[in-house]
Amino acid sequence: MLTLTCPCCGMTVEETELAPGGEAHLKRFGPGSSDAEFEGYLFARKNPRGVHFERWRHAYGCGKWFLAARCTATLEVFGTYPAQTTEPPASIVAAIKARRPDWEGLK
Amino acid sequence: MSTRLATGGRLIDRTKPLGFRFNGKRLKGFAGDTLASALLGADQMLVGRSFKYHRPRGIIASGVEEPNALVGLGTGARFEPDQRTTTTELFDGAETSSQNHWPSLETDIGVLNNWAYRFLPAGFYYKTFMFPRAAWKHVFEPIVRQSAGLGKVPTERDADRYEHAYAFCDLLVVGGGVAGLSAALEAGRAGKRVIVWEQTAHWGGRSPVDGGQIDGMAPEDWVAGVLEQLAAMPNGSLRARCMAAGLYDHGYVLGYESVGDATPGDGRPRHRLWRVRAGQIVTATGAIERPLAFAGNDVPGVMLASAVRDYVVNWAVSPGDRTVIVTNNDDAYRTALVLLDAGLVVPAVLDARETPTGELIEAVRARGVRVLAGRGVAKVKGGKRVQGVQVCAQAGEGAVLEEIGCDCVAMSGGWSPVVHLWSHCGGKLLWDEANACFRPDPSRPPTGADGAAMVRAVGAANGALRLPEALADAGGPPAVAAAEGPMAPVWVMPQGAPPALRFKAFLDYQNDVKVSDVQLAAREGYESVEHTKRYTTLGMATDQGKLSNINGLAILSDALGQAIPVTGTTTFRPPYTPISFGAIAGEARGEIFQPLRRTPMHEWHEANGAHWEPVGLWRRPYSYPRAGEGLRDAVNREISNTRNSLGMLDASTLGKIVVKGPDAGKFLDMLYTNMMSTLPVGKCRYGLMCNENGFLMDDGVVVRLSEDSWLCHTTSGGADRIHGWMEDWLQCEWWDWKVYTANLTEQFAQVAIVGPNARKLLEKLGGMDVSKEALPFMTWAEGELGGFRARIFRISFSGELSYEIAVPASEGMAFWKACLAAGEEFGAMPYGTEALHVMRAEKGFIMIGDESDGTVIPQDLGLGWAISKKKEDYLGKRAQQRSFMDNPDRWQLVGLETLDGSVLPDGVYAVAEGHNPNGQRNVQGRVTSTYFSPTLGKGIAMGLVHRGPDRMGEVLDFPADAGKVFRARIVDPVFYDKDGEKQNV
Amino acid sequence: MSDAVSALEGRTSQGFATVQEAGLQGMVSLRCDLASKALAKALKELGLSLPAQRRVVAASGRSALWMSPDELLILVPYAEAAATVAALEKALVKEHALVVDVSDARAMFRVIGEKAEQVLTKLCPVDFDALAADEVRRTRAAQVAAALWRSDKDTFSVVCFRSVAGYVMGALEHSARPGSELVAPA
Amino acid sequence: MGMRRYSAFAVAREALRFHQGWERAWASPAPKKRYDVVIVGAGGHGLATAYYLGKNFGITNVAIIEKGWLGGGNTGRNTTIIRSNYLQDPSAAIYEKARALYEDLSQDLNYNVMFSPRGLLMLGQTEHEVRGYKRTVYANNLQGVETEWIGPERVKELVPIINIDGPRYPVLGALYQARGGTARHDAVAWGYARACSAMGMDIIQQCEVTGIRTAGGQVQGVDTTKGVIDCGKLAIVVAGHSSVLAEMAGFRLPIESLALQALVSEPIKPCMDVVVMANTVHGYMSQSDKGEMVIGGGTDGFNNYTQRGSWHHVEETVRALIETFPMISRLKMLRQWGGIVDMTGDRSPILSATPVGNIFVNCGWGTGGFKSIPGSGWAMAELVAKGSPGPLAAEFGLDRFREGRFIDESVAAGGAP
Repeated sequence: MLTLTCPCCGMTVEETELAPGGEAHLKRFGPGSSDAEFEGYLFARKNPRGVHFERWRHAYGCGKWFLAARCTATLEVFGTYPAQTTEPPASIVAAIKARRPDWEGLK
Repeated sequence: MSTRLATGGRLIDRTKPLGFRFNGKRLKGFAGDTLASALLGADQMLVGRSFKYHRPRGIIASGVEEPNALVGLGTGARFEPDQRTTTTELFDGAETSSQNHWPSLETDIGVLNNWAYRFLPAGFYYKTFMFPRAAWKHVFEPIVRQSAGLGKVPTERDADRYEHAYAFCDLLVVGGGVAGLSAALEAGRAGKRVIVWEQTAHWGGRSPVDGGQIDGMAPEDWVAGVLEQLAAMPNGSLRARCMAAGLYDHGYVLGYESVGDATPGDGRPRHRLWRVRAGQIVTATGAIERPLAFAGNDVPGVMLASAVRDYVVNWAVSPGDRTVIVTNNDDAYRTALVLLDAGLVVPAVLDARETPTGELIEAVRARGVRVLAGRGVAKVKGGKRVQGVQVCAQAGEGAVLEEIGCDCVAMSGGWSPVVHLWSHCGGKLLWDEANACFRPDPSRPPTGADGAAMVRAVGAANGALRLPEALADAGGPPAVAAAEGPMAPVWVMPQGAPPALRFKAFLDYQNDVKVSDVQLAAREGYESVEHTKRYTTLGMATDQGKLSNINGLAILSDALGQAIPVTGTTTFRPPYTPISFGAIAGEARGEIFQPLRRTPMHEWHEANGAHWEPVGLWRRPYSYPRAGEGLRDAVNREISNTRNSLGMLDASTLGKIVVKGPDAGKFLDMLYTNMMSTLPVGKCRYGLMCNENGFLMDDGVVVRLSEDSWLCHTTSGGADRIHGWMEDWLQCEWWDWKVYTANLTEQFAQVAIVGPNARKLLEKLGGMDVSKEALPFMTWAEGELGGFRARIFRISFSGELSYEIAVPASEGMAFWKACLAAGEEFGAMPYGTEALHVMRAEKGFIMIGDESDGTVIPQDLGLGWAISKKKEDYLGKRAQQRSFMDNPDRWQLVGLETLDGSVLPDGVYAVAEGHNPNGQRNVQGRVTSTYFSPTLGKGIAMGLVHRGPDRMGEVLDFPADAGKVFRARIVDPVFYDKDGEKQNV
Repeated sequence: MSDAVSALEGRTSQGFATVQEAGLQGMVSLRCDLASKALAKALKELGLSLPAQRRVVAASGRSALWMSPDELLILVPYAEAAATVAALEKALVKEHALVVDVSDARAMFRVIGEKAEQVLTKLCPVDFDALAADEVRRTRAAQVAAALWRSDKDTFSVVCFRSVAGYVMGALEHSARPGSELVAPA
Repeated sequence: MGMRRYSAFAVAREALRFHQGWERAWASPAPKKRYDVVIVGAGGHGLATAYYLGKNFGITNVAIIEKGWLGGGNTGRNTTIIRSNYLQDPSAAIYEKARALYEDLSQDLNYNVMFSPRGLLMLGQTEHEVRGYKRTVYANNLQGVETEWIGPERVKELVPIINIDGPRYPVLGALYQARGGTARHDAVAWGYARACSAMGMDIIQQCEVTGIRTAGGQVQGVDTTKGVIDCGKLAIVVAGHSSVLAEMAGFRLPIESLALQALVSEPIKPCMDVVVMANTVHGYMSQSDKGEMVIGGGTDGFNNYTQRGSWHHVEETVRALIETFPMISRLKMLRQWGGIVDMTGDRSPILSATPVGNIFVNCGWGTGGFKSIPGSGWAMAELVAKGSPGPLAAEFGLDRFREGRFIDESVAAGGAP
């Protein structure tokens, strides 16, 4: 039963107030993209055992989507950040590195 | 026999006698008793039968670890099976009954005596019952099931209520013994918000029974003082009768509070389930004494040494006149002293150690008790009650040295810290050689959201088993207790017990797992501790192995020739002890089992005989059958009335989402397959939404409200989902687009006025021009209609002249009634969802969830006209270009008409020639919607058929039930008013 | 207008705290750039000011509640709602903004009494010790979304969607049943 | 190595000597340098794959390597439901193959897996659900899967403890598969393991794969905690850990690993002889031979490798089941646990070749893994042995995601196990 801090309203809330939204930082491919690109966008999932970036919506609160960096093996949360970005901000990357020195970065 | 002593009993109130029944027999106890102490006090040692062999079993423990003494408690709507007597507080009038026997507890024909159960060792059922094949299901399994099981089956709806509660704290202390209270006091003084839970009704844990001194005081006095201090702290909270059931990620702990168990029917909740979020958790959960494995260690009267002590001191109950103590450690000698103090007889202490010495041992010797060193039990004599023990050399193979008569055996195999909560969420254990137990490994704790340790174990739960160590470990005051010498890691008696003895030495009492079973598992290669557990069922009974796990592990390790920590432990799973399903469900039952969404007109529907249909969490009237009228007839009447004069539908559940902003048009063009940006203000347009996989996900009419705002109608079940979908794209993909959305579904009550007389009704209400010229099909207007603030949408889902009118929800009921009144002279009559569905099918309109099922794309449904060819992109467009979708060879929407006018069954398939490589009959289509059309007087259907639109007029075979084959012709899906003459008037 | 009724028409229940459906309440949802000067001015006209994150500003029968980084909820008497929408729309006409009347989409409850907090503690995963006096918390009440805040020392206001008003009333009544107080044993 | 037959006679003979003469059920060998086929994962699916490689194709130079203990993953954590009442043809084919193999599995393996075709009901509680299940019945009849639609009275007859006229979701009928049921989950793994071992295959437990060796786009072997093991072919059959293994081999799968939870009550005397699934309220329940009510519900929505799910799902499931079976309210939850299920993009499994030559994957069974074990092993053995799928696996290739050729069961199953 996770707790996450919504960066949009500042509340630390429990999982039942949130809605999970799958892998973060996917790049959308639309018409004009190759079959492989489109398949990758819709289906190829990192699903790592370890550091993972994911989407959450503060569904029972401010209604905003945000992103979280979390370890899927321990459920440790490295940080949360607004959804309006295509890659994790430097502060989040630093927080992960501090806890997981072997982490090779978002691939 | 077991009896109530004339004096003593720190927990009972002799001025308050309580009556209860056991198997119909009237018995007496006192306030403060547990069911177990009251039963023992009334000389009821035999309380149940074991699971597999139906052996007679007695009370063995005094707490949550009790494996045997489970009873059925209560009657009727308050009956509960498998109730643990050692943790149930006695109350006046309690009805209890023993379990798992027939015909009676004393005489159970299911019992298997010593020779027969030889044929049923661990896992015997994996090796037998295989022939003939059908015999397992029809012969063997029913026998196994009937003889297994345990408690009786409750038959009634639970009469009690339950509730949940949340709490937040800096520190949750689990366990109100002296270690827990010490930790709580320290944190409380430091200003932390502290919650302390104690699973029993009493504070102080074992210390008041086991003695010693804390901070110069008797333990009981010290405990009372600390409780007072904690109670006075505004940042402290104490809760007794509350057990920590499970520890979960991010500091989430479940507490199971017994509120009204002992006061049935007083209106309070029976149980309360606490969900605590704690910054830190201290587990001060104490330790549990282990039995020893010797032949006959399950005969009623063989008990844990600490339990014998508890019964004497806490409840003034003597479990037996003559008690032989069997031990591998010093602590059990405390039991001898307690018994002697109570004037009872201790014929001997059998100590497995060769040279036991120490303060407690000397004290016992000084009282004239024989202490037999290096001795063990060869065998317990007796059937339904201990009659004596045969003494042997612990080092030998069981040759009997002497026999000692006794009616109680108090055994102690040492103590195991309660590490369950520590382990629930990933905390690891280490092996403590000195105490022969697993204890929490502080270097591998369970970790929380921040990755740091979230649990600390203190006191006996941390392996600090003796009072002074326990308090020191918990940061408490100095304490003194009798010094103890080292224990010996003895598990089985005697050490060289031959098969015949190991066959009667029980490890898991409830599941009848014996030493020989574990050894058999090891021999057969079930070497992992999890394999052994599952193969033998060791530790899988309702006590979850609290007494048996470590002993079994030790025996497995010995059989495998490896050290215990190499073997490791099984996983500890929540809950710590079983918790009621009622508590888990909490308040969610009956009326508030789930939210029920009501429209503003709900009460009217209910009062007017609506037959309800659940639609998501809403309930919508399916139809309004009149007295004596069948559902089918009611639907037909509603359809005919609507088609011929005037129908009214509560359409309030339709989703209504406003989308506004400079980029709203662009956004809706991405969301819908059609072009919405070009929709003129004042107009309506039917739109389709697909997901990124190209599949149709929702549909509805979009309304252009103003230059920069649109109103999107969604399906009834879809409003929240579609609103979330919109916000997802706006916040996470196109965050620089200037668009705001608002879900206004519940702001408006919406009524559809449908049928040839619809306009007359609106004209009668008055206030707005609803003429064909002023308000043509697919337009809308805003104004005051009959005095109500209204938006009128001239749209139709039935093919009739139709208006959908939205008014503020608070005025919905008044508006509905006003319409009914105004429409009376025109034949106005409400209709439900089924009539709605039939009428839309007559018109060939698709229904999300019927024609679409998550695998259908708009192109399949002949909705190509609603897909803009001009747009470069919309959600789902790229997916629809994939080879399997961009393909004319798909199943596509058609109408279906049976040759004989009958109604095709729901969901039936059209067969094609031959079979596929897996031997399945080939199919070429299926029915998606099928109804009797009262308008046309025959069955009509829609379906998806392979290349259907190219095959008009072909007849397909639909095999249905009992060999009947329906034959239906492929036709145009629009069955009624193809040219739309009725809706465009 | 006189025909307007709230979801439960003011139903009241007396437990160890009083649970009361509060009747018709004007509510206006406002989405815009909260830093906009036009908004500040419009709020001032209503006698209000911009609430800080998760805060409530109340004055003379009106309140402004911070709902999300781009959303406020303005509470006014029910009869004033339409006029408030019009006024705000006018004030924000040059802004990218969405102003909608949601008075009829919601139900409002008051939970009153010394032990009111205990009622909500049974239904909402909220740390009430950490809830500021003027803080609005959007959360979950049992199985539905809700917003709650302290309207005075012993009174909580709770807002939920109108369609589930009966459910919320049922859950509040259940939680307020006499005898089920969350008092710690002495 | 041969295998001494199990029988009632053998048990009786052993009883006379206190069961001192039983042999190991399976050997515990050290790994050899090379195998024709290495299967990663000694769960039900991996062991069944090995068994049918030997039995159907005569391939016995096989190692099954397992990082923990055999049968210790989802095989030992599920709610043991067996059914084949699937809607789509490819699903119905493979699940029915599995179910049919279960019928004779005890005799085939000489190990009683206690397959109990006690009947399985999926309750229809909304009009929409009723339509979906009727459709399934018609599809099943053409697929050779015996199911029927039964009315509420018959439901009550089969399940006396059910509340069929609940005010909220009355039972409108049920999709009934009379020969669906349950089996003893551990026994399935143990029976296959014993049979594989008897064929000379090596089951290597406590051996974790740490890398996959490839050359020229072809698999060469695996690095393990017990050294390098070379192989001709590699089958990855590791359910929730599929993505981790795929990453080692350099490709990605359409898989998310999610926690799924189950729980049991304390044992009571027999009161429910069938399996009941109530998908509208997201709960399902059966009674084990020990008497425990075995209960499962929905999955968490976020990626998780901890085998611990979120508590609120248990609450949701239990309250739904109390509504359906009011008498369980006063039973107690004895034990709850979680497993990691592998959910694909269309919620149907993958049996497929991969971008790396001679690596094959069998995964994505999600919540449906246990019931499919024999059929999955049968089809996977054919895929591995021949290098291309037979008819049972043909539709379950990875290529379907690129083509948009989904096998979507959600319409009928609603995420049911």
